[in-house]
Amino acid sequence: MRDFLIKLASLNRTTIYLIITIGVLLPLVVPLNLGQKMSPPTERLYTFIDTLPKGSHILLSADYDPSTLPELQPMLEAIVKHAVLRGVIPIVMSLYPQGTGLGIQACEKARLELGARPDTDYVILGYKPGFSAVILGIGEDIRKIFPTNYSGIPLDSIPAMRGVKNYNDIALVVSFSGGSTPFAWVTYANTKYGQKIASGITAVSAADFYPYLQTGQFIGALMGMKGAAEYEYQVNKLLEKEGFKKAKSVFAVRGMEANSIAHFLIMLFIVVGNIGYFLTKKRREA
Amino acid sequence: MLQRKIPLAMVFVFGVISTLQYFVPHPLSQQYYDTMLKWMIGVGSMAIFLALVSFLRHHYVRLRKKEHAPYSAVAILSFLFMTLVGFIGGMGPGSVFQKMFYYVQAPLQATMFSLLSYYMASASYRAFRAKSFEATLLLITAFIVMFSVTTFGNYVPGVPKALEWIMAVPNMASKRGIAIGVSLGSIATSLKIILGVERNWLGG
Amino acid sequence: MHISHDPWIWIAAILTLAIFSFLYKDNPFFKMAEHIFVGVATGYGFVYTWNNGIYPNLLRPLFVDHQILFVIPFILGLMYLSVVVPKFAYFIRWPFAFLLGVGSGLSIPLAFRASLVEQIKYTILPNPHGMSMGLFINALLILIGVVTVVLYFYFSTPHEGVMKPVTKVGIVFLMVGFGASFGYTIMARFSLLVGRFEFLLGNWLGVLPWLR
Amino acid sequence: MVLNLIVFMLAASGVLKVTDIPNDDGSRLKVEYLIPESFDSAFLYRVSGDKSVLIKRPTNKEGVIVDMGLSYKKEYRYRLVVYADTMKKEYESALVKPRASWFDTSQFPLFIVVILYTGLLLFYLQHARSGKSLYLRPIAGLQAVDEAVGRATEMGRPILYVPGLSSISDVATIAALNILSHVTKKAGEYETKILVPVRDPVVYTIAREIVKEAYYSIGRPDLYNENDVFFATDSQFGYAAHVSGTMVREKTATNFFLGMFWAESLILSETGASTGAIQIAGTDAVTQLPFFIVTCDYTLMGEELYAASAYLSKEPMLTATLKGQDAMKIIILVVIGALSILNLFGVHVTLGLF
Repeated sequence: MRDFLIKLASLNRTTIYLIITIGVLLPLVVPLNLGQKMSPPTERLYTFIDTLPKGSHILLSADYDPSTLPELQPMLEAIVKHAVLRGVIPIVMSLYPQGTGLGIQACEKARLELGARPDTDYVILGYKPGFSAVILGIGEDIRKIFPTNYSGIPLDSIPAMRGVKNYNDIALVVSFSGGSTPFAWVTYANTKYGQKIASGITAVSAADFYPYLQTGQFIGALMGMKGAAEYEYQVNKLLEKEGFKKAKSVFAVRGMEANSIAHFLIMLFIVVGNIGYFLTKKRREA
Repeated sequence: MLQRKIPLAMVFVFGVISTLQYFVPHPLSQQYYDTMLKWMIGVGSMAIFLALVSFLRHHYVRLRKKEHAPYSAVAILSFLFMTLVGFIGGMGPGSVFQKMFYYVQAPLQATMFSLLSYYMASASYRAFRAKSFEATLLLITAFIVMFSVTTFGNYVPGVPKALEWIMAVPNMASKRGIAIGVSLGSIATSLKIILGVERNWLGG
Repeated sequence: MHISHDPWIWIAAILTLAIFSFLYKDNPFFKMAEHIFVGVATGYGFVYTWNNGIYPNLLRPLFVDHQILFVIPFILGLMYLSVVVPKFAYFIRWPFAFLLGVGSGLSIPLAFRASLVEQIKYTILPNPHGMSMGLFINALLILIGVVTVVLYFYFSTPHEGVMKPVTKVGIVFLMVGFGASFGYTIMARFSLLVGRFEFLLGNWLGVLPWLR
Repeated sequence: MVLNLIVFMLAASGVLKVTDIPNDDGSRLKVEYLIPESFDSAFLYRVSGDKSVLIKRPTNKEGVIVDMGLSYKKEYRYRLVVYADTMKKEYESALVKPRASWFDTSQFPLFIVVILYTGLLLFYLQHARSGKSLYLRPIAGLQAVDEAVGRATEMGRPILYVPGLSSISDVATIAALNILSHVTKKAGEYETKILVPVRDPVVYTIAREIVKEAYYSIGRPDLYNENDVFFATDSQFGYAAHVSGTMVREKTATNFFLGMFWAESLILSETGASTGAIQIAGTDAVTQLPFFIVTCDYTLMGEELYAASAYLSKEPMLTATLKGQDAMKIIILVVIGALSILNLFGVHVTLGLF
């Protein structure tokens, strides 16, 4: 037993790499159906959107480009679907030029899979340059910044935009970003206009966001693939209940299952490595 | 004179003006800033020629060594090909240059990046040993955080809260402490350069 | 299974596998992929630098817009090439001097404002009035952490006497911070690996029906 | 029926008040309006020369707006046109010229801090000139530098020196180049080969000069080989791939990773660990430090990297600036402590900074 453990603690690299490869590949091919319990920041955001009255508006800002797509796109898609199912109107915009296309892509899915009607059930505004100017400008009048939607239809003739003038008429802003853009939203829209802000961020930048969650500057947040998977899973449950089984997406869920397995393998390696270390140390001392 | 005095004077003059620029809101100051940014990019970009000479020489010399020859030949050819299609066909959408970027450079980049997953695993296995007090602390924190970020972490009461606390309090404090020292050190280095105390770049 | 018919996808897939092969050991496939990578990336960098660095910031202002002042950076840039003539090789220090001078100058106030002042601002204890006990204790802990970590990097005194326990606390904060960063980063990195596998299995071999 | 009674009123009426916004580049004016009577609609125009632009349609009786995008070289007048059922009234402000400031007084406290810090460094530099030696506590990673060079010599294998992946505008890169000078001299004394792959073109040109000069200064210009300091490629991961390959093939005995690093840090250091090299790392990138600490033999954390050049050269001028940094640290800690205590008693002091 002892010798076995010591041996286990001296695996070569190739074996480790092989185990990791299998651990990540397996969940992608064979569904594990682990389920995804929401972590508190995800749950706060989900519940907030879930309990909004029908006909409310939320502003979703796709502040990213394709390089962070694997983590952020599933978040945007899941929130758009959730809003549409709940009768909440998502207004999709972007502070990054490439974000427009990603926003359109997410709404297209809601249109094809849930039958959402453009400009009635959702609105796509597109991209406007200038971070702070755009965020501050929406606080005055959204029509000043976006006179039309991305395809050139004036906001005044878009039914879904009726009665939406500024942040007073927007229940929540969610900024999706691989960097610090959500902070800009907090600085300009929250501090100045008291707008409620949530964020969807990559795991790399998430580490810097925790203090702001503690102080409540973000009402909720989706962090990395984990946050995406939790939200996606929850929306999948809702889709099933509402009879849209085909609209379910498992992109983030599968990725997170692979991720969880990998974490467990690494934790196992650490434990095994340390057991071996202490056994050999004892043997040397004895 | 031309060798040392003028470069040192240049560093001093440009350094002082650029520092003061921050405090002057006048449009002329902004204009100085914009111009300097362009000049810096321009001057910096010109270094590419020396770098390319180095790159080509590095691989050219290897053409004479049997074990390196075919690979270095490929490096030189890939470089020439990419440069050629870039200057002739342009960088626009649908160009060969862009295709080469998306289907050759980008996947190589992404795969190299993803090797990190493996290296994280082997580093944890190999080096995370509770050898000392410090090493044990690092190990235990990493272990807790790893567990908390998995799907399973959410099912254990208290774990999500613990994660938030670790990230927001001790983690933040250590980063801030380092950042204060780092910014003092980096400002001091900048000042030393401007004042001419640090002159290794002049060859000691 | 719907294996891809796109030759570009095949190229990308083969190169992906060649890089992965380095995990086993260094081999001709990796070496080839590595050299293609280096060559293509350097070519990309050159074309990019020319189109976004040299042309718009030196050549166009000087030769197209006739902004005569741009003669200065142009000459400074040419001075790099002075190394070709050993006698004048020292002229290469001029562009260094320019870049270091402007770069250092611009960075000083920014470093003060963005790094130093901001970090200090959020370390100072807030007024506890109307604050929950938990949040206040956290703020206090952050203060203690920052102070001890800064003192850990104090070079003028050895870590003895009073400094010994203080720096020890500093190390505790440092190590917990490093452990947290390490543990937290794993998720981000494996998300990338998952992305590569999805490319191989989905886009190339076409065996993942859920990948749309 | 509309009478269209037009009434002109001038600035003296106090309806329109235009003031310059201080501490800016002269592109903004503050316009305050207070409309004395109730109205149906109102229009606020900016007039410069014979050009008039509508800037706002006020809905409330009073308000303040900041008019932006102006030029400090021009003069502006504001005109408010008010319609109230049968009346049209026009108010006009005096001519105002926005002022471009030469000093931002709101940044004055920061300016003082810059001066203070510069003064401290100069004070210690002066002190160093008087020839007194200054104490610095030992740093483990730095004491290991010479030993690591020696090891490569014993094994008869080359040294790898990575001066970070960033540009010269990163202070970490400058620090790394300073240490490179020292390491090259040591390696030169033992006639051990040192490989310096570089990612940034400018850094490449400087690194090349530094290595050349270092050999020259120990009287061994013959040891300089043009191909030992080389530009690898400017792609982050292309660089990582090439340097990983180099480590494995050249079997480098000692690896230095000093400077600014991003995600590639672990690729380099873990590959190096797999070849059994002794590794010394140092970076101010907080996010990469954990990976170096776990995989390298010695790691210079944060500002220890900058301090290295003072430590290794033992040059009193450089040591002196370290003393200046330490003094500034104490000042900062005192400020943090004092303001925290004041806050506890409900006295909020910002010093114009925080």
